[in-house]
Amino acid sequence: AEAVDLGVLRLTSHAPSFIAYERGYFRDEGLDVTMQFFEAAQPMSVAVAAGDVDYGMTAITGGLISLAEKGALKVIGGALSESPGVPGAMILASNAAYADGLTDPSKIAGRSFGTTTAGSSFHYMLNKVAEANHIPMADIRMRPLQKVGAIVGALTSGQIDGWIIQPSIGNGLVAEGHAKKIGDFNAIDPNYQVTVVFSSAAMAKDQRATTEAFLRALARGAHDYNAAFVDHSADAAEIAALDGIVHKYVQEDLPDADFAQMMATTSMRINDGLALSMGSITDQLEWFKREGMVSPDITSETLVDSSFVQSR
Amino acid sequence: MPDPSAPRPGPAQPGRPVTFRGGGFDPRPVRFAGLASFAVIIALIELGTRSDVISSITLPRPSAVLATLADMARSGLLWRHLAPSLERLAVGGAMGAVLGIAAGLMIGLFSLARSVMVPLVSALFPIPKIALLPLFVIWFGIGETSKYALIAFGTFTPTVVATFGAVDNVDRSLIRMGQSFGLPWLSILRKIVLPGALPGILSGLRVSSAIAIILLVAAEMLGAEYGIGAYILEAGSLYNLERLFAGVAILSAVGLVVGAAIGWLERRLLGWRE
Amino acid sequence: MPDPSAPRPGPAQPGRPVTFRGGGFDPRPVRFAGLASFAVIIALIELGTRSDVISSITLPRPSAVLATLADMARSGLLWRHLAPSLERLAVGGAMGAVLGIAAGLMIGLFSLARSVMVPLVSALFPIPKIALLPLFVIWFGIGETSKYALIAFGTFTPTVVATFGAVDNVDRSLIRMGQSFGLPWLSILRKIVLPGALPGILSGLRVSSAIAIILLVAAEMLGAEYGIGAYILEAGSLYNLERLFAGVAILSAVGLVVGAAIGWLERRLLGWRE
Amino acid sequence: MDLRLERVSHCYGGVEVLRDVTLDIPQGQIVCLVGPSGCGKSTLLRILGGLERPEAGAALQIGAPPPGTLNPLTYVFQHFALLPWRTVAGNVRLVLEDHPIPARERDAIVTDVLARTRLSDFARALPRQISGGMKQRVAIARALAVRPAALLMDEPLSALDSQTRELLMADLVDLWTRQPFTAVYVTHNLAEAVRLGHRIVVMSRRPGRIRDIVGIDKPLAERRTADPDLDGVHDLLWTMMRDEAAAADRELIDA
Amino acid sequence: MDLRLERVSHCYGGVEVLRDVTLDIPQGQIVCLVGPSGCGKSTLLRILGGLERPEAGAALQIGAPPPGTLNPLTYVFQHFALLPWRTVAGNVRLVLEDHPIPARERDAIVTDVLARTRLSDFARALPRQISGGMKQRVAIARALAVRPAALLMDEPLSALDSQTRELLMADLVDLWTRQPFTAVYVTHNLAEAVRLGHRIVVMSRRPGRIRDIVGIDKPLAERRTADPDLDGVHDLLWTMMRDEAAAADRELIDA
Ligand SMILES: Nc1ncnc2c1ncn2[C@@H]1O[C@H](COP(=O)(O)OP(=O)(O)OP(=O)(O)O)[C@@H](O)[C@H]1O
Ligand SMILES: Nc1ncnc2c1ncn2[C@@H]1O[C@H](COP(=O)(O)OP(=O)(O)OP(=O)(O)O)[C@@H](O)[C@H]1O
Ligand SMILES: [Mg+2]
Ligand SMILES: [Mg+2]
Repeated sequence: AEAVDLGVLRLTSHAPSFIAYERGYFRDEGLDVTMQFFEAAQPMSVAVAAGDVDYGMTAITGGLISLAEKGALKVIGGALSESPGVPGAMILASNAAYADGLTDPSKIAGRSFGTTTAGSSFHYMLNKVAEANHIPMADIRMRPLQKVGAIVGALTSGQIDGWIIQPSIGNGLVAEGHAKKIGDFNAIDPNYQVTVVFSSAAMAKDQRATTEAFLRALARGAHDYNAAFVDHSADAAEIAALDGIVHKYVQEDLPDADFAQMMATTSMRINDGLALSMGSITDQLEWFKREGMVSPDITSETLVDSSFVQSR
Repeated sequence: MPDPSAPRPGPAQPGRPVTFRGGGFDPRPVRFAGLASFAVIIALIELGTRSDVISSITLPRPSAVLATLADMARSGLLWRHLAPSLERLAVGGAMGAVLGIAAGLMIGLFSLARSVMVPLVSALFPIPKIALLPLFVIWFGIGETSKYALIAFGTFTPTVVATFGAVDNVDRSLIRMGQSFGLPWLSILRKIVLPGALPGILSGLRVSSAIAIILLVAAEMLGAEYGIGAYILEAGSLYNLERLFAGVAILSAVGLVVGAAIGWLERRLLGWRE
Repeated sequence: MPDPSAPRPGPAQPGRPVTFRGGGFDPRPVRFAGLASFAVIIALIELGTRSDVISSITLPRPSAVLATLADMARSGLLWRHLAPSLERLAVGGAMGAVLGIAAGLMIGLFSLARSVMVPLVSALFPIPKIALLPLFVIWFGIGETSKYALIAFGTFTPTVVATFGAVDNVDRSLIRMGQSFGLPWLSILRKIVLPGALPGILSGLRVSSAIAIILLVAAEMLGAEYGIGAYILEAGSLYNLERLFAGVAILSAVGLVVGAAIGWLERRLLGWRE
Repeated sequence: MDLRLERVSHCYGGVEVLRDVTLDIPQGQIVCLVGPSGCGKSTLLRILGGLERPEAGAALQIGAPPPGTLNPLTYVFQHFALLPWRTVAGNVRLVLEDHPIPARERDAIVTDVLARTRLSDFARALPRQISGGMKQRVAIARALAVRPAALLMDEPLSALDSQTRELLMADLVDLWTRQPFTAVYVTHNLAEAVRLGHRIVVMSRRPGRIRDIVGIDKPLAERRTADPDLDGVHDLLWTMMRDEAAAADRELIDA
Repeated sequence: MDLRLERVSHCYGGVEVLRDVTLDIPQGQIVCLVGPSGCGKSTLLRILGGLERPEAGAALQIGAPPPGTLNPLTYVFQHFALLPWRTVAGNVRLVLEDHPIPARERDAIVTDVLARTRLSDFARALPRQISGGMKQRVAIARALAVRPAALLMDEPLSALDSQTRELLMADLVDLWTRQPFTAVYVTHNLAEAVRLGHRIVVMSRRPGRIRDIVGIDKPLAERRTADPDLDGVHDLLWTMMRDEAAAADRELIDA
């Protein structure tokens, strides 16, 4: 079997990787996959660019685009995506800000929002919300806090006014009364391509067969995931089995029941067949260019190799 | 003017004792006061957290931290995290120390090395290592190499500075003595310069080892599954204060142990000091 | 045995000159060699990156870094990032230095302070400040306070250690002299201990200021919009090496300027040293 | 004002340094203290000046110090103890600043003592700029500035080269001749003791006790290098001390 | 082997230190060098031993060193220059280790020189454990170990207290009497010069030149403290040097 390194984060959005790995979908394709765990998305894209890891899956960030521009990596498939009728990113307000009138996305002018770093998906979503409400970004204070944990701390203690975050984290905050939900990102950009699958440029170019096999196996994992957690079409035993697989890697210390509950209520869709929402990707790329975070010369052809999967 | 050289008869009137005005300016640590103050501080925090004077998101209960540590020890998790961290500290620290001592000796001995390397080292010194994390991944990958490299890089610069300072401080009169007896260059280096620089080098290693421990956390940001630094980072991102403090306490303890080891080395090797 | 005290007639046979065996072990920096080596290194990197020997994800082109710096200066972005960073360095560094000097003096003067604080400080020293970032957010918020606090905390411990070492090293015979002339305690402190400790304190400040600059990046992880550290972090997350190196170069320059400022202070205040 | 040591004994951490020392120092006399290394001479002087508390016995002041005295018992130290960050004049001024003296008078005192020690030209020099001999002159000027009732000198010349030492001895004789002062003068140098002492106290090895006291009648100003009487005293002292000095020399330190 | 300084001149960064010094040091003589501070005595000695290159002129060795000599020109330094991390015996062994001598012979040399300097009991002591006088004896033992043709001594006794100095002077006289050696002995102490020198070279202030050379005929072993002849030489020297010493004393250092 061919040895392949796959970068993963201990997040539910990486469930397809865990499922494909545990259920032997990779082995079925003749791949001997080793999972490399990362603490954050940024090092994963760098590691793929450096050739330490063959495939990875993260949001489209400025860093990812820069590395693609340097010819170091390529986006080869889509993963997590907004999708109407399915849980999606939620716009949160801190309790204090909510009490102070931040009750609707249209009232975000003059407020401070958390993000991990400039050019992260949080930054992009915030910009989309502002655009949709015709509020210039200059009127919103963006506070880069590096880590999701730090943003959670800042939001619950009222030091920032709001945050736009995936439901796996947002739901918990709202449920425990640490924050108020004031809107769905879904309503603003129903096709947002949250995360993508990427590989090193060399891998995409020279190891086409391997890459295709890898994507097929991962798509099988994604299919199982959607059936169990997004469409709820799988039977109870299947759901329990998948809960078990994912829980082995994510939030190990959460009680099983709570974990299952979280999976059932907060899972976002992963594109069938890892299809790419090219519209959203182009939109994101254009925004990064406008903001001067990436070189203005980069085109979506440099970023994406769309020959592996379907485009939506 | 009479010369009063002969002792006069002992005066009969009683004298006033000379007033004492010396002493002081010699603070000495009271024994066990350090331990006692630790105990008091920990007890106060325990009371504060139990009585909710200190909110649970400000500080964890010391007893809970202790329980976490005990749990870790019992479940073997402690060793699973500690072993890779110690290995990283040992390998990275040793690399940094060896290269640093070598570079420091070159600077201390040769004009060319001094001219070229001193400005480089002083430019490298204030560079924050965490800023370079993305580069380290590219340069050294995400495996152990990049962790070793980060720790080695962090310990390199202070070791260089300490070593060449130590060589500069070797008593020149001892070197001239060696020359005056016709000792070959290598003998002077081996028998005079190196032992003379040893105290300075060892005290430099004290600083470098503290820096290595501090950098462990940064190093384990680079995709480490196990390691005290990784444990602390995970605790931080989960905002689990018990684990965070347990991890910090372990690092503190590692620091104390390494410091004690260097102290032991100093007593063994530098017994000749006054 | 004849006593050969009278000079004998000058020997007529010619002598052999005594062989020279001194010199050496006195490396002196060759002038401009530092600058030259910088220039060579930068030129090599420029050539390497232009000819693709060094891939563009390994190192940026030095010329592109320079262009980025020039751009920043022209667009005013440089100052917008530099001003808040300098303020944080100044305020946080000053807080840490003032508190550290005060604590160091206490340790250097009073047994009680020494007993209680020395173990505390040595336990605090090896704690990695980045591990405590989440706590700092809770304790001090994400505003300027937490940045000041992080920098102050980082500079506090080395300043304490340097200060009490400096007080310990004040020549005791000078203090006894003061006492023998009946100088009051406060005069001895003001006129003997403080000036005597000043060289040590200043060289401690050199180290502390380097640490403050290193910590700037960590401090600006906490929700800073502007600041050199924030700029570097953003560049890192965008994997924009030109900006990353531009930011690092700025920090290096800040380090050199602060070092030069302390050097100037030393020359002004410590002109009495031999 | 006379001084008296009364049955002084002292230990350092179990090591007995002084045993039962009784000694009178009458006003106007220079008493020289000689003895082998480590016999407790410096300790005795520290006890006399109130810098050390004796374990037993006492140092006593008998009679009042002369009026105008600012610091009755004043030291001159072996290694000068000048503040390197103050000028020559500043070092002298240091010991006056905490006394309630008008600034004019203070300056006058400084000017006067610098003149008496022939240092006027060096008032603004820093210690690092002047030779060892000059430094010790500054220390003497500083001591004179507080109008001491007694000078306590601990090997004041032993850090100087021997030519400078000759010059300073002459200066001291000169100062004493113009205005006699009381002094206890510790030295290893028998030539110094013979040149400056009205009485020479010879101490035994540790624990230090008084072995003998030798008086010299000849006035200070008349003493010369090659004086047979003084040479006789010198030889006498050296015979007394030779064996003990040799034994002290061969002692292992904390072996 | 004789030594000769031939028209030696030297500068340090523009400051002329030695001017045109010519001096013969015949075998078996102790030549003492006296002169005011900073006149270049140490510099002259460094030139003589090959530790400094003179700007003009030369230091010459005339004739071959005696057979068996390991280091013809050997120093004894003012501050002993012992390696603090080596024992007394180790310090002596240091200077033999790089010569191709069998280990047995090396140990024999060490034992012999330690015995000659009465240090046998201290062979395993560390420098910090012994007194200054003992340290300088170790330095002398080390110098003897390489069987020097000439000893170059730079104020070898000036870091010692004067009683120890007396003892060591006696030791040196003893060593010389048993086996005469050539030596250049720099000192500030005229008593030492008069006690140890066959010839005494008096130097002028900086730039150092030879002012005068005084010979003393009396054999070393017969010289005593209170010898009127020697006292006469001492006074003669002091008269010659007094003013220059005073002037050197009052010099400002890099004012
Ligand atoms: N502060 C101290 N603590 C402990 N021991 C001391 C202290 N001061 C002196 N001693 C010891 O007490 C003894 C006497 O010391 P002191 O300095 O009084 O001798 P001394 O006669 O002045 O010697 P020297 O001639 O070498 O100056 C010595 O053995 C010394 O080591
Ligand atoms: N390496 C050096 N570099 C510059 N100047 C020097 C150096 N060595 C000595 N000097 C200067 O040269 C002069 C003569 O110095 P030297 O040490 O030879 O004098 P000396 O006669 O031995 O004095 P002393 O009696 O004080 O030992 C002094 O002014 C000294 O400052
Ligand atoms: Mg003493
Ligand atoms: Mg000299």
